[in-house]
Order: sequence, then C-alpha cells, then structure tokens
Amino acid sequence: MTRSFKTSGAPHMPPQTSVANVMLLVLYALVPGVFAYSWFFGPGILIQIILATVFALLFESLMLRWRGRPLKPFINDYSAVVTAVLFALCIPPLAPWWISCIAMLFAIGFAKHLYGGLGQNIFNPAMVGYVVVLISFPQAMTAWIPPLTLSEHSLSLADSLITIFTGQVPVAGGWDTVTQATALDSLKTGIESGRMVTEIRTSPIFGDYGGIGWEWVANWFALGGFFLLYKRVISWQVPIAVIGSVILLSLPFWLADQDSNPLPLQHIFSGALVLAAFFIATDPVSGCVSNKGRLIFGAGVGIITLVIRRWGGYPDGVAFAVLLMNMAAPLIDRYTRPRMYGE
Amino acid sequence: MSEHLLILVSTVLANNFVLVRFLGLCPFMGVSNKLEGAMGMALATAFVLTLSSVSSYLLHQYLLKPLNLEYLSTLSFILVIAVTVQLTEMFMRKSSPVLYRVLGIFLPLITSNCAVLGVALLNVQEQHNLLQSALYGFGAAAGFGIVLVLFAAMRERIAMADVPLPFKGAPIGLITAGMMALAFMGFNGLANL
Amino acid sequence: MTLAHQIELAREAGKRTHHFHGGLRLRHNKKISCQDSVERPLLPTLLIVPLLQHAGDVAKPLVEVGDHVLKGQKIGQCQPCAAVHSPVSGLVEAIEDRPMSHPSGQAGPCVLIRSDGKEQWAKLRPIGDWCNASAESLITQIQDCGIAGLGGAVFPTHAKARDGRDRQIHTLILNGAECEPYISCDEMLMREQPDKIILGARILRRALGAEQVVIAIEDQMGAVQEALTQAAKHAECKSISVVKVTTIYPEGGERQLIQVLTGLEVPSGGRPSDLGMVCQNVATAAAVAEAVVEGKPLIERYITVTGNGISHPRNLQALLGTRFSHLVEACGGYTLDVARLVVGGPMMGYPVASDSAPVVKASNCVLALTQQDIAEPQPEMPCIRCGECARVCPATLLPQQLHLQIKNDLWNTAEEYGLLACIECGCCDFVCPSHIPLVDWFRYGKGEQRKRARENEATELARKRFENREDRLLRTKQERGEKMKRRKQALKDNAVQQDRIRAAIDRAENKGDISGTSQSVGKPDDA
Amino acid sequence: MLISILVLTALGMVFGLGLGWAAIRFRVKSDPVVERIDALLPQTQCGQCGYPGCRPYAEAVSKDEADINQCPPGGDAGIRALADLLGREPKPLNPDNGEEQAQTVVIIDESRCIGCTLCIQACPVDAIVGAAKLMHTVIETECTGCNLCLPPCPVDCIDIVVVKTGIQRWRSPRPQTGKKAMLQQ
Amino acid sequence: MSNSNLKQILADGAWRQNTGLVVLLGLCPLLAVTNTLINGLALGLATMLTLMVSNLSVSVMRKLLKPEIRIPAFVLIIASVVTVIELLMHAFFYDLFRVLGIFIPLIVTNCAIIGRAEAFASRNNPLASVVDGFATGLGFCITLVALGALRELTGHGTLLSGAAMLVGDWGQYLTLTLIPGHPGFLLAILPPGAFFCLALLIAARNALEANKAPLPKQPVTTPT
Amino acid sequence: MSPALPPVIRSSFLLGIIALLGTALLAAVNALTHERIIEQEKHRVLQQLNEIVPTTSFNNDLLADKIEIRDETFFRHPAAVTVYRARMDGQAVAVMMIVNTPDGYNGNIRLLAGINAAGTVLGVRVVSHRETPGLGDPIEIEKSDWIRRFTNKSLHDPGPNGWAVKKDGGQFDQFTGATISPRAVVKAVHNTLLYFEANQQLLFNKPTQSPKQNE
Ligand SMILES: Cc1cc2nc3c(=O)[nH]c(=O)nc-3n(C[C@H](O)[C@H](O)[C@H](O)COP(=O)(O)O)c2cc1C
Ligand SMILES: Cc1cc2nc3c(=O)[nH]c(=O)nc-3n(C[C@H](O)[C@H](O)[C@H](O)COP(=O)(O)O)c2cc1C
Ligand SMILES: Cc1cc2nc3c(=O)[nH]c(=O)nc-3n(C[C@H](O)[C@H](O)[C@H](O)COP(=O)(O)O)c2cc1C
Ligand SMILES: Cc1cc2nc3c(=O)[nH]c(=O)nc-3n(C[C@H](O)[C@H](O)[C@H](O)CO)c2cc1C
Ligand code: SF4
Ligand code: SF4
Ligand code: SF4
Ligand code: SF4
Ligand code: FES
Repeated sequence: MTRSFKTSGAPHMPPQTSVANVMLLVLYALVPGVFAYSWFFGPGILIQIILATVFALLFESLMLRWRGRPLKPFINDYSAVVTAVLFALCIPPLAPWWISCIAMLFAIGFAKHLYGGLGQNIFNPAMVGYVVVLISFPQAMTAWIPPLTLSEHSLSLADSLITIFTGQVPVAGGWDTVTQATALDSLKTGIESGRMVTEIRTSPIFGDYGGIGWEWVANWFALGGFFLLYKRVISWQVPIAVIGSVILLSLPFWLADQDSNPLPLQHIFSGALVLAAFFIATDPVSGCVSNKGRLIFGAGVGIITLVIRRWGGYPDGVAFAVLLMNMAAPLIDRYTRPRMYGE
Repeated sequence: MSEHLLILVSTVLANNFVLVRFLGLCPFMGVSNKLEGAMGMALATAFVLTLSSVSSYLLHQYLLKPLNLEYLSTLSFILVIAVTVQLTEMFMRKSSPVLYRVLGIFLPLITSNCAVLGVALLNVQEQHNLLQSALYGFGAAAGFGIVLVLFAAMRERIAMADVPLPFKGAPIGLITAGMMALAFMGFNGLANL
Repeated sequence: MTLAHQIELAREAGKRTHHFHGGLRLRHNKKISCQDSVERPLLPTLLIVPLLQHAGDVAKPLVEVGDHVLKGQKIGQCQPCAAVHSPVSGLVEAIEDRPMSHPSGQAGPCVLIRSDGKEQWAKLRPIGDWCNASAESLITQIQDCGIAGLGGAVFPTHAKARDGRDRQIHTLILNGAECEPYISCDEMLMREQPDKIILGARILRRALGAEQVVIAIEDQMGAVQEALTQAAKHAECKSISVVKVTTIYPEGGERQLIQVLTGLEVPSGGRPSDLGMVCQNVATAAAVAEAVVEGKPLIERYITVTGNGISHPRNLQALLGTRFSHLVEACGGYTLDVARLVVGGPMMGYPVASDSAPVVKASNCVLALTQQDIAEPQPEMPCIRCGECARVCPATLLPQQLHLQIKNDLWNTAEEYGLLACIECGCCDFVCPSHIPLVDWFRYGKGEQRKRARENEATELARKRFENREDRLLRTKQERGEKMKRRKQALKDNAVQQDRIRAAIDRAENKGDISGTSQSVGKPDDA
Repeated sequence: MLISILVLTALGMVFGLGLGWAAIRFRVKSDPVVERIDALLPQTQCGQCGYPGCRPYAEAVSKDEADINQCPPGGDAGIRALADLLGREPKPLNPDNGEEQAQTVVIIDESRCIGCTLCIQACPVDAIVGAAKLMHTVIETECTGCNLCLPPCPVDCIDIVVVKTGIQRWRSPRPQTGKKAMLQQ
Repeated sequence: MSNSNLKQILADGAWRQNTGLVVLLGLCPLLAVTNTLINGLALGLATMLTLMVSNLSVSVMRKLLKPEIRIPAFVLIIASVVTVIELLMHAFFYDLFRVLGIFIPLIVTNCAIIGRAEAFASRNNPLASVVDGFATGLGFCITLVALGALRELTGHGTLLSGAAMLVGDWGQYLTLTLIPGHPGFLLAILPPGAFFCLALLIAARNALEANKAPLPKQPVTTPT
Repeated sequence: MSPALPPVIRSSFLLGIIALLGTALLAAVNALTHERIIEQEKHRVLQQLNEIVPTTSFNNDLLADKIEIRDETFFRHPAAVTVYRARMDGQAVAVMMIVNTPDGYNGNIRLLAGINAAGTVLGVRVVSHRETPGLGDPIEIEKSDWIRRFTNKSLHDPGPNGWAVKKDGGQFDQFTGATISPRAVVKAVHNTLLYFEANQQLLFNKPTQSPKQNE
C-alpha cells in the first residue's frame, strides 16, 4: 500500500542553466566580433582560434588527467574554449603557431589548473597566457598586420596558414613585412617624439574614431556584449565602469591639451578595451563578486589601462590592468560585502 | 617635485621591491597567510623602513664617508637597523599600547627583512640625498606593504581552492607571486629614470 | 526609527508596497489543485500522531497503551510548547517510534490510535465571551489547544503571543501570501472560511494588544481579497486591511513580507516583534478562532495534495496523523510516472523516502513529482562565481562565499557572511549554473553551528566546574596546610612559651647571677 | 689611521652597549597564548593527552613541550584549530593518545553502587553527586565523558553510554563534494 | 662525534631541511641572482663560506655569550664575515662582484645563517658546527644551482655561461649550448620566471617526498 | 631598570669587544684589499674604453684626464656628459664621451662614443638601457653586432641624410619590430658628432677638475 521514493536535495525543480550554457552564450556573443575581425584582418584569426582551442583542450585534458579529475564534465563545460578564443582575439592574426601552444600551457596549465581548475583561478587565464607570450616573444607579438582595406591584395587562407606555420611572409601579397604599427602604437611613439595628435592621425591606419577597421570590430564586440547583458550573463557594472573610467580620466587631458592627448573615443575604440570591457574584465571567476566590488574592479581596469597607455612602456595595458585588478579582487571582495538584510 | 614622484612610482610600481627587485621575500612568503597579519607587517615595515633608511643615510653621510670607513657600511647599517627596530618597539610600547599589541610581534621579524638593509645599501649606491632616502625608504615599504596585503588576501582565497597536492602551500604561493610579478611587468617603463 | 514612525510606516502598508532584494518569479502551478472544493477524506482506521510536531521538545505522552481516547483529548504535553491532541476517538494501540515526515527520514515517538469510528468528542471548553476575556486567558487557551504556526515553522503560537504582549505590538500581519508554487491550502482556506480567519485575526489582535491587522495575499489569488474584505466588513472591523502583494518567491517569508509591506527590515538576529509586529499564518488565525470560540484543539488542517504525479490534485482537510498514502488515495492515487514525493513545496520542501509518514501540524502540501518535473540530476561543478545566487538572495547574502566558508569549516567567517540570516529559501540553489546544493550546505552549516554553540556551552561549563574544583582542592589543601601550620605554630608558640617559662625558671634559679649583671650595668651610672 | 681606529672602537662600544641594553630591555615576556590554546581544548579533562587536564596540556603546548595532536576528544577539528592558532601545519591525531570517539557520558548502575565515593574524587568536573555509603548519581548534562571515574570504582558499577541524539538534535548531513558527488551522478 | 651523526647533519642541511626548498629562507638571493647557473653557484659558495665561518666563530664563542645578547652578537659576527667576503670578492672576483651586486652584503640578512647560528652552532662543538654550516650552505647552494640551471636552460638554452667570471678566462670554453638555436624564452629570465621555476622545484621536491613516504590521507571530517 | 644594570653593562661590554674585533678584522682586510679594489675599478673602466681606443694609440692617464660638461639644451638630458681624453705625448688623439639620450622606447639610453681628433667614430657602446628585452636590446654588443656599424663613420660619411634608420631613409638598419631604439641610438651618435665638431677645442682643452672630485 505504501510506496518508496528516491530522495535528493531541494529545490525540486529542474535547474535553469548550466556552466556549459553560460560559456556557450559567451561564445555566441563573440561571433559577430570574430566575423568582423576576419573581414577586416583576414582569415588568420580563425586559424588562431582553432589553434588555441586545440591546445587549450589538450592541456585541459592533460591537467585533468594528472589531477585525477573526470574529463567529461570539465571538457564539456566550454570554459577552456572561451579562454582560448579570448586569447586568440588578443594576438596578431598571423602570429606563429607555437605562440598559442606556450600561451595555453600557461593559461590552462598554470593559471587555471594549478589553482584547482574551473572557478578557482585567481588570475584571468587568457590574460596570463597573453602576457606570458607578450613579454617572452615581443617580436612575434607586435607583428600586427594592417587592415585588408588598406592593402590592395587580399590575404588568402593559404597565405595565412603558411605564415602561421612557417613564418614566411606571404610574398604573393606584395608585402615586405607583416609588421605594422597599430593605431595605439603610432599614437604612443608619435606623442613621445613630440608630434601632434592631428598630425599622427593623418596616417591611414586611423579611422573615424579608432583604428580603421578595428573600430568596427570593436563595435561588433560591443554588440555581443549587449547580448550578454540582455541575457544577464554579465552585469552592467563592469563594462560601464571600465569605459566610464577611461572617458572620465582621459577627457580632462584631452580638453587641456588636444595636441598631445587623443580623444577619449580614440582610447575606447583602439586596442582591446571594448573586448575587455565586455568579455575579459567580466570574467566572473577572477573578478569581484559584489556589485560595488565590480564597479571598483572595472574602474581599476580602466584607470590602469590608461596609465599604462599614457606613461608606461607598453602601447596597450588592458591585459596588465586586468591581471593587476585580479590581484586586488580578493581584497576588494573582502571590503565590499553587501549589507545583509536587517544589518 | 616630479623627480620625487618618480622615486615613489618607481619603488612602488615599476621597480617594486618585492616583485621586481627581489627584496623582502621571506616575510612576503612568511607573513601572508592571514590578511590581518599581513596588514600589521606592512604597517610595521613602513615605519621601520623609512626610519632606518634615513638614519643609515645620516650615518653614512656624516660618519662613514668623512672618515673613509665606507667598507663598514654593511656592518654599521645592520646595527642601525637593529637599534631602530628596538627603539621603535620601545617608542610604540610607550606611546601607543594599542598599536604595540597589533604590530609588536612583527617588529623583531623586520630585522631579518633584507629589504631594510637593501634600501640602506641602495641609498648609498644611488647617491640619494636625505629627502630622496626618506622617500626611497617609504616607497619601498609602501610597495612591499601593498603587494603583501594583496598577496595575503589572495592566499586566503587560495587556501580554499582545490590546489594539486604537490603545489599546496609554498609552491602555489610562489606561482601567485610570479603571476603578480607578471602583472607588474605592465608598469615597465612607467618611471623613466 | 521611532515607534511612531514605525507605526506610521506599518499603517501605510498596503497603500504602497515596497521591494525586497532578489527573489524569483516562478511558475505558479496552483490552479490544478484549486478546482475542487476542500473535502475530508474517509476516516482512516489507524492514526499515527507524532509527539514532536513543533519547534521545541518532544511532548510527554499523557496516555498509555490500551487507553481509550476521545476526539480532541489531550494526549501529549510539553510545558513550554504546544500540546498534542487525539484526532479521533479510539484505542491507543501503541506508543512507539515510527517514521515521521521529517527531513531526516528518521523515526520518532508517536502515539498510534485505532479509530473506533464513533468520532466522539471530548468535552470542549470554549471561551464564550472572548471579547471580554483577558489576553492571558486567550493565550492559555491557545496553548491548551496546541496551536502552532501553520505557515511551516510550527512555532508555538502562544509563545509568540506572550512575547508580543511584552513588546508593545502595534501590527499583526496575517500571512496569506502563499508563495511557493503548487501549494494552495491557504488560498482555499481564505476562499472558503474568510469569516473564521477574520475572527481569528480579531482574537489574536486582542491577545497581542495590537492596533491593526494587515492580511497580505498574493496578487494572483482570484476572489480572495473580495471574500476577506467582505468578511471584515461583516464583522464590522475597520482596522483590518487586506493587501495584495506581487507574486515573487519567497514573499511569504515573514521578513520579506514585512519589508514589502512596510519597507522596514527586521534587524538581523532579531524578530519581527523588534519592529512591533507579529506575523502569523492565516491558517493559524483560523485555528485560533476555532480554539477560542469552539474550544476545538488543533487536530486537522488543510493540506494540498498535488503535482503531476497525482491523478487528481486537490486540497483536503486532513486529520493530523493520517498517513500520506491515505491522502494520495483520496486523490485518485499516483500517476504512472511519479518519481519523487515531497512534503512542502518544490523550493523548501523535503523529499520523503516513503509515503507512510503521517500528516503533522507543519504539513501544508504533499507534492508528487514526475521525472520530467525534476529532470536529470546534473553533475555538480565548481562555483564559477557568476553571482547569480547573490542576485536572487532575499537576505542579501553572498551564498557563493558563504558556501566556501562552510565547505572549509571556517565557522567564524561563515557567521560573518550571515549563515544565520539565511532563510533557506532555495533561490540561490535554483539559479546556480554549477548545480551546487547550496541550501543543503547552509542547512548543514546551521546544524553544525548549533552543535558548536551547544558544545561551547558544555565546554564552558566543564571548564568552570574544573576550575572550581581545582580552586576548591587548592583551597582545601591550603586550608589544611594552614591548619597544619597553625597547629605547628601553636606547638611552636607553645614551645616559645615553654622556653620563656623555662627561661623564667632559669632566671629564678640563677637569681644571684642576674642581680650581679644588673649591678654591673648599673656601674657607669655611678661614675 | 689612528682616528679611524678610535672611531671604530667608539662605534663598536656604542653599538654594543645599545644592542646589549635593548636586547635585555626587550626580552620576550611570557606569552598569553596559553589562554587561547586552552580556549580551543574540549575541556573533557580526560588526561588522554598525557597531562592532568586541558589547561596543563595547553601550557605544555605553548612551551613546545607537547605536540598539537595529542587530544583525542578535540579530534581533527581541534587539531586544525590549534594549528591555525599557532601557525603550524595540521597533522593527524597521535594514535598513542587514543582515538576520536563519539561523545559519551557515564551512568552509575544504582543497584550496584555501594557509595564508596571513590568516583566523586576522580571526577574532574564534579559531575557525580552522592554521599558516603549512599547511592551515587551522575549529572548527565555535566559529565564530560572522560571516564576517569571508571577505574577507581571497586564494584564496576559505572557504564559508558553514547549520548543519544534524538530527532530534535538531528542535523543536516554534510553534502558530498568533488569527485564523489560527481561520480555518483 | 660519530660518523652517522655527521651524515645526519649533512642530510638534514642538504635535503631534509633545505633552506631554499623547505624552510623557505634566503629567498631574495635565491630568486634574484639565479638567472644563470654560474651566478647561483657563486652566491651559493659565498653563502656557504659565510655559514661555515660564522658557525665556527659562534661555536667557539658559545660559552661566552649569554642568551640575551646572543642574537646581536651573531649579527655582528655574521656582518663582519660577510663584509670580509665582499671585500675579497671585490678585489679578486670583480666581475662576479658586479653581477651579484647588493646581494653579497645582503647575505647578512639571510635568516638561514642566523638561524643556524642560533639553533645549531651555539649548542654544538666547532667541528659539528662547521659541518652543519657546510651542509646548510651546500643545500642552499644546490638549490641556487638547480634554479639557475633551470632558468638558464629554459631561457637561453645554455648552461654555465659566464663561467669565466668564476674560474678565469678558460671558463668561457665551459659554456654548454644544450639547445642550439634556442629562440630565447625571456620569461624564465625575468622576475616572474624566477618565481615559477622555484615553485616547480619545490613542487617537484614535494612530489618526490610524497612518493617516498605517502602522506597520511587528509582526514575528512564527517558529521555524526 | 636599575636592578638589570650590572649585567647590561657586562653584556654590552662583551658585545662591544666583539664589534671591536669585527671592525678590526674588517679594517685589516680592507687595508689588504684596498689597493687592489681601486686597481680593479680602474681596470674595468679602462677595459671598456680600450675596446674603443686601442691602448697603443695613447699614453696619458686616461682616467685622470676626465672632464664633465653639461649642455642640457643640446643633449636634451640634464645629466653631465663625461669626457675622457686620450693623448699621445700630449697630442690630442681622441675623446670618449658618455652621453644620455631620452629617446629610447623605455626612456634613457646611455652610450659611450669614441671620436678621434679627425671627427671619425672610433666605436660606440651602449652602457645602459631599459629597452624591451628581445626587441630593443640588440643595441647591446652582447646581443648583436649592430652597434659596430658606427665604427669609422663620420659626419661626412654618410652625409646628413644618411644619419637615420633605413625606415626613415637613412643608412642604418632597424630591427624587425623595433625602430625606436635604433633610431634613438643613431640620433644620439649623430648629435655627439655634431657637438664634437662644434666644440672640439673646448673638449680637448678644458682643464680637468681638481683631483678631489676624481676620487
Ligand atoms: C518569544 C519568541 C521567541 C522566538 N524564538 C525563536 C527562535 O529561537 N527560533 C526561531 O526560529 N523562531 C523564533 N521565534 C519565531 C520567529 O519570530 C518566527 O515567527 C518563526 O521562526 C517562524 O518564522 P519562519 O517560518 O519565517 O521561519 C520566536 C518568536 C517569539 C515570539
Ligand atoms: C522562504 C520562506 C517562505 C515562506 N513562505 C510562507 C508562505 O508562503 N506562507 C506562510 O504563511 N508562511 C510562509 N513562511 C513562514 C513565515 O515566514 C512565517 O514563519 C509565518 O508566516 C509565521 O506564521 P505562523 O507562525 O503562523 O506559521 C515562509 C518562510 C520562509 C522562510
Ligand atoms: C611591448 C612592446 C615593447 C616594445 N619595445 C620596443 C623597444 O624596446 N624598442 C623598439 O624600438 N620598439 C619597441 N616596440 C615596438 C614599437 O612600439 C613600434 O611598434 C616599433 O618600433 C615600430 O617599428 P616598425 O616600424 O619597425 O614596425 C615595442 C612594442 C611593444 C608592443
Ligand atoms: C562573461 C564571461 C567572461 C569570461 N572571460 C574570460 C576571460 O577573459 N578569460 C578566460 O580565460 N576565461 C574567461 N571566461 C571563461 C571562464 O570563466 C574561465 O575560463 C575561468 O576563469 C576558468 O576557471 C569567461 C566566462 C564568462 C562567463
Ligand atoms: S537559501 Fe539562504 S542564501 Fe540562498 S537565497 Fe535563500 S536566503 Fe539566500
Ligand atoms: S550561482 Fe552557483 S556558480 Fe554562480 S556564484 Fe552562486 S554558487 Fe557560484
Ligand atoms: S586529551 Fe583530555 S585532558 Fe587532554 S586536552 Fe584533550 S580533553 Fe583535555
Ligand atoms: S562522571 Fe565520570 S565520566 Fe563523567 S565527567 Fe565525571 S569522571 Fe568523567
Ligand atoms: S632573503 Fe629573506 S627577506 Fe630577503
């Protein structure tokens, strides 16, 4: 007459979402940006994404095996893929293949799994990977190509593959070198050698407000970011704080001296700032947990980026800024605990 | 003015004593398991470092140098530091028992912090004047304190993480310190001295 | 915040509602059980009446095996808590441990009563003229009738009322905001017996000495507001207002409800009475009305039997002690794909391993879920700190941090992160993409914390007693030592005395010598 | 040369004096850590640690005479708390001192008790009441379960019972974590 | 002083209580000067020498020193010894002196030295103290060399570069290019690499020790 | 405090003696090594200079024949420029100038440039710099031979337009991915030559400062 049942913890409703779902949403949101990227800078980026993903998954499974953790749930959560894609978006599209390999070793192996794997890393793995290769191989990592719109030749898939895997410059493309100073780089070196911003900006690599081509890539990334905001994967505090702090800090400089300080918009639409604001500084794992903390975190990223761009040795400081704020996140978390109900 | 600012920026960020110059690592690794302890250490070090930087400068400038006894600098600096620490302790105990209760236990540890002796020696090497020495000492201490406190907060989080067994404890601490050094590379060139 | 201001805010309640942080909009699922009116199932033959039905200690049985009991007869008592009564007339068959409807799935002491089918009532002692009865007598009556909060926590109502009297209550809030999905017993009660609820509210108001009553209901409840307002008007009672609040889970939690109604927050670690308010479930009010006016003790309650695992979901008026299986049968039995049986709602309820457990005062719902409703159990992943849990937490906690502290046995920080402020609503658990059983952790943490508090107490006691004993031993030793010393001293003193005596004797004996000395001393004087 | 030697001597003496004075002046005083250690001990007063009660053990630990893993009633949690306080690595309980066990109390079989009062003298927390030649009783809530009263009893009338945890003392279990939870599903 | 006892001291100093890997003292020179093997070796030797001399002198004087002035006396002794070494290096190993820079005088604050003086030399006879100094110094030196080798190899693909500074001109033939055409992995040479490499060394040591004597499984607390 | 006094004095006395012994030892060692240390220091500077000006080409005390000049507007750097002068039998042979340029990618680059009396570069070395490792650091002699390209160049060879990196239309190679550092070095060497041409007399004839400052 009576009947037995299996028990399990509350709540007794099917879960709404999963880690894999969240990560997939991030990947979807990156699609428009990636598309624009390859439109302007050739198919190299797609190869880099594939390369980085393969290496990321490889190191992920090696580390999981070594740590004696089950492979399936962790490989299927796509977090390594997100790391890989975000890293690939930061490097020059024709960077040699082994760059990804070394970066992913440090990103997945060191920054993620030595800290206990998914969810427990202090530092943003993609940025750790990027910074490691940036400081170790500055030559390969500063070899940016100009947007295709500026060259009369297009960059074929085969050309890109050859360059990435052999290091040979695509002769057919009619280029003498793949290197090209980016907008940020020209601004920095230009301003330091005493030239005026308007003069520097006459270079064809500048677009309407950012670097030519690059500003559109940034726009599409922002679109993806809004999608994430809508889906509530990220909260508004971080992107607003990043972008807001950059504007607030660069505006007075620009107003004071327009000759040696670029327009705030220029700051936002060049380099990795938009990508970082929506996709990198928002990494939940290495960021802050409370809303106030996220505001501080984002503002810190914006301010440090600007300081490094303006006074530091690197043309862009986003990656460093993110890592530096990752460092501060635990402390910020401790002092921004929200007020409890009734407290 | 800007030169002094530069000294501060350089010692705190670009040439951070702990992460770039490798000074004061033992207390950095040793007193960073708890945030409260790290804060105490940071404060105590800031105090002693500034004071000993100035006093060793004075000793060097007005005693050793005129008498051509510069080869005694290491010996006399370490003594000055030891005495400074003791006097600080005494002063603190008298003037602020509360502060003493918090910081007292850290004071003896500072004597063996090589950043303190390092600052004294570097002051001589870089031919700082009195104000520069004081700023240099303070900047070094601030740089030390900031990274120490951040590090301690991170370690509290890492203590709860599922770190692979061989890496538990000191190794993951060092890896974290390495990551911090990596991040601090971003300040490269910030202080074009 | 002054009392006057608080009252003002409370009085405003209903004109303007406020928000509480977080919460979830869940699918309601209440309609399926609201179609039929409430009925009593067939009288069960064997009733299992647990002696532990409310917060507090197990009641002491007042009957013995073989006794014949009457319906409504008190069979268990426990001084500070509420009494237990027999739901039927019949024979006490056994007093033994039986599986109870309790999260532990453990057995507990129960009185088994075989019904004689006569439904013979014990003599009831209603309070005829409650309007003129003293508050104390009302409260005693409530205690005698075994009324405990029917909203889920089963806190003895008389205790709450007595405490309320001491603390100047200005507002009584009746909680009709049944916020969990599926459960509809309060809604049905408000539809079918609004008068009784209003009556209960007036009695409670008098018992508490409160000025006004606010009845809070969800805005999705159909005709309820109308019915209650009518009933209030009928009773010619002006200080009762019925307020609709938006349906957000867990609005029914008293702290959230108070925040929604008044914008005030119950201080952490405090109780609503700190704000001059008391919150009672509507069913509790109805039970109070029956107890005071009719003298009937709490022996039956409305209960929702629902879920896709039930053939014909509906609400029943069940005698306490009826087994769940009996109720399910009254609702046409299970469907084929039933997979889990839950007591309570899907968010806060606990699953039971068997349907043989009996209905108790706390049981508001029996929920039978199918495999589809609960879906495949998902693997637990590490927390990715996404913050969803913090976003929905009505207590504004950081569940992910709290969970970490508990997991790592950091009890002090767990308390700092508000372990005790967690109301175990399950919102965080529900939204967590990593499928971490957060609520399970918090329940574990709270239990552990309680245990630690108990242990600390015991430790302190032991330390004190140990030290006392040491002191005592030391003292006795000292005393003994001292006594010894004194005795020795006395002996010595004696000796000294004797020395002196002896000396005196000696002196006396050698008198000549002494005088000789004195003479020699005296010599210089002569000079 | 002469001057520098003189200065050296002077410096050496000054530093020596200063250091010597300071070193003596600031000799480390006795530490108040005993209190804090004692606060972490379970106060069972059972003596399994090898010391006559928790406080003596605390004193021994503070003087580095005893290790932190010698108190079985404190168990792992206790060791961890001590390690935390003293900044040491936690280690497993020393099996020489015994094993962590469920909380127990003793009861005196009243029919057999001859009222010798030996157990009263043994109890470190005065949890036994009775008078000479009369039956003795254990105050259950005050018994720490140290079992020190067992050996002296001449008629073996004292029994150990596990403290019963009723349903109202029930606590939610610790959820399973990590690999186990993962593989289970 | 029995043989086995000396062996014990050696094993303790060089492996079981290794200053750099276990006790984690003297980290600054350990990380700062190990961008090549030779630099590490040089500082290791200097430290070893300091340890032996300071242990010896402390041990000789141990009966004289009252506990309350032990530490200041040690500091004095060590500082003198270190300065002597510094002066000698300045005079005779000029290149090394320049490379190691302020880390030579900083040997004074290497807590390991004062620690050994306090824990060992002030309680044991001179012979044992010297052996202990040697063992501790050896342990530290081994760590420095290992770390230097690891960093130099990953960073440049060479070993023993700069040997000329230590042994004279013929040392330049000692340089081994183990990985010809190594593109240069700057990370290993830069500060972050120093931290990473030391972490890997310690972890490797931990893993080795764990294999040797499996640690008792970490007890999991389960509620009753 | 008073009861602790006697042991304090005793212990302090002991410490004093130890300090005395230590300092005495140091004084002794210092006396023994002092000469050699100064020798070493000199040797090192000479070695550096000799890489550029062969020992055989001069016979004066190079280190003693040193002056410092300051020309912040010309060198765009506040630091003094140290000038060593090589003479053969009193005849001016060459100057060696240590100049700073602020144009490096990460700030200051310090160069040692040797110019003979005819205005031809004898050689250039980078003394210190903070350029990015792996990118800007081939300007060091240890990293690449690039810096040797200045040897035997003068203001006329190449001409004014040639004194620039190839990217700017000049004669000197830049490195892949790094133009700033070589550009800075080229500019600095060119500047030094210009200064030399304009101030040759001053450079050779300015008397050395009092020996005290040479110490
Ligand atoms: C005097 C008095 C003491 C109370 N003590 C407690 C208590 O110790 N624990 C508790 O959970 N509730 C206590 N309550 C009841 C709470 O205020 C609350 O009504 C009860 O916990 C049920 O609320 P819930 O169902 O929202 O959890 C007490 C109430 C009164 C009047
Ligand atoms: C998350 C949560 C949800 C609750 N939901 C309800 C509810 O829907 N209806 C209700 O009457 N009580 C609910 N309660 C219980 C109330 O907080 C409160 O204890 C009750 O209204 C007090 O009345 P009682 O003592 O008459 O039961 C809930 C409690 C919690 C913690
Ligand atoms: C991180 C970083 C470091 C750099 N360091 C140097 C450097 O030290 N020296 C240099 O000349 N260029 C350096 N550059 C490159 C310059 O910014 C600029 O891109 C380059 O000099 C342009 O040269 P090109 O015209 O040959 O491409 C660096 C670039 C980056 C991104
Ligand atoms: C909104 C969002 C942003 C993320 N950003 C990053 C990122 O910048 N870098 C990265 O390695 N992983 C990122 N991830 C993936 C994931 O959080 C990361 O791999 C964890 O740090 C691994 O523990 C992101 C995930 C989400 C949901
Ligand atoms: S269960 Fe507790 S922590 Fe989770 S949402 Fe509810 S109140 Fe917040
Ligand atoms: S919802 Fe789950 S995964 Fe997200 S922060 Fe909370 S506990 Fe972590
Ligand atoms: S073993 Fe017994 S006496 Fe010793 S500390 Fe633990 S509880 Fe106290
Ligand atoms: S009654 Fe016995 S077991 Fe209990 S505390 Fe006293 S001596 Fe110990
Ligand atoms: S060596 Fe210990 S602090 Fe530097």
